[in-house]
Amino acid sequence: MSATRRGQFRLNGHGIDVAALRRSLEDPHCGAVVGFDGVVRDHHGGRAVSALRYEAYADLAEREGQAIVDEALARFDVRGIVAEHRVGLLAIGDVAVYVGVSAAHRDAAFAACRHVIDEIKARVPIWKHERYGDGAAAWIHPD
Amino acid sequence: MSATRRGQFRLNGHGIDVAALRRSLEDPHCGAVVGFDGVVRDHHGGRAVSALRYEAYADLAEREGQAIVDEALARFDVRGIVAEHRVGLLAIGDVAVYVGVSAAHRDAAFAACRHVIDEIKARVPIWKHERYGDGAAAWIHPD
Amino acid sequence: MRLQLRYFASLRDAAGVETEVVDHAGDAVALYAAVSARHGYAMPRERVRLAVNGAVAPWDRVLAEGDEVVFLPPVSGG
Amino acid sequence: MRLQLRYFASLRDAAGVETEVVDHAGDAVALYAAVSARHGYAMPRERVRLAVNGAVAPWDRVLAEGDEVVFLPPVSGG
Repeated sequence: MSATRRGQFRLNGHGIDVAALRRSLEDPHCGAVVGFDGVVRDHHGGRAVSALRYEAYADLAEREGQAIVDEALARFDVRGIVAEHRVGLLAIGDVAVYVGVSAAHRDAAFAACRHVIDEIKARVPIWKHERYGDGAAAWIHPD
Repeated sequence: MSATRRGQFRLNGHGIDVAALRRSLEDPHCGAVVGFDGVVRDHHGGRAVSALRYEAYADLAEREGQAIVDEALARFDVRGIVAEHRVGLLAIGDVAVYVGVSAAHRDAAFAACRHVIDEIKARVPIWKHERYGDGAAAWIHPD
Repeated sequence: MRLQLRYFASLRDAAGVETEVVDHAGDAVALYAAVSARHGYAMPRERVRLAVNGAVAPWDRVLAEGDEVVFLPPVSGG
Repeated sequence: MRLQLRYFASLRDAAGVETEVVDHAGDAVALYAAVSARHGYAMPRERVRLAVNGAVAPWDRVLAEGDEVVFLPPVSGG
């Protein structure tokens, strides 16, 4: 990893500022920026979702998230990666997670962005608690 | 294509507002937004680029760009696509092109975003004129 | 040995507590079995990862006095 | 027939004009050959697409009086 590459994963308890994260990737060497926003939807598995909360094992989540970003910086020909994941109570339409990747070329930017969000979803100890329109609620623990 | 899907391609002569385009995709049904920004780099093919101009055959470019967006709406399970491409004089770091895609799930959003930017680069009649640090200049006509 | 347990998500709700200190003589597999029985967990160990002192660890990790142990149910961030 | 030609990018620079009206009797292939010879184009026709009246067209497109014809060199947007 060259000294000029940089990557950061953070938990965010108040609100993800996608525009600011996008700006933090600005770099005159980079021709491509790919960003992924995961947004809270109003439905899941056919049920209306009224509220959503993310809980994290914070120490491990930040360490695991940073490891994913560092691995991606080493594996893909990219310059910068920023990722943030919300914790706490979210509303429909809130950004739950953002991953932004800058690179000289779009192939690497797309591949790294996809890799990072996939790994975050698979590995980072964050759990989603959904409350439904009918009053029921559940922790989501995918198979 | 369902009535609630929407897509738009536009040429932009003054400056692409990525945040506003991103916001235009907001939709309570969408869990994923993937955005691609093509940014003017300070180098190309090993030469320092000092200034860049895009010229378009405007009528055909807007028609071809809209056709690409409409094809992607029909082909991928996505809700919204917005794309803008700059024309005129650009500076290093300016956004030359933005493609944003919203979808219920990230697979379709990534695939459609990648498809649209690839097709724009291949088909839309827009040409890049580069001026280099040494004073030379060239139209870019890729093989 | 005394171990610090922290619980998250559905495993915390089922336990009814966020943390516990337990005295445990066996390995991590036996610890999960004991905790599962006591708190009535329905989640089989095959779906759970182990974390010790803030790092993911294999299930044969040797536990030591004072370790912080977390059972990670399947994650759902993103 | 009289045709309106519009030029873009390197083909405009080489032509030295943005538009021309020409009187041409042949097909689009012959038109590109004539224009190439007159303006000294180095770009072979195989790298150029044809557009007629604002739409991309095959090279065997039949031209008609008053058509707007554009030769599209390889594009480089994005």
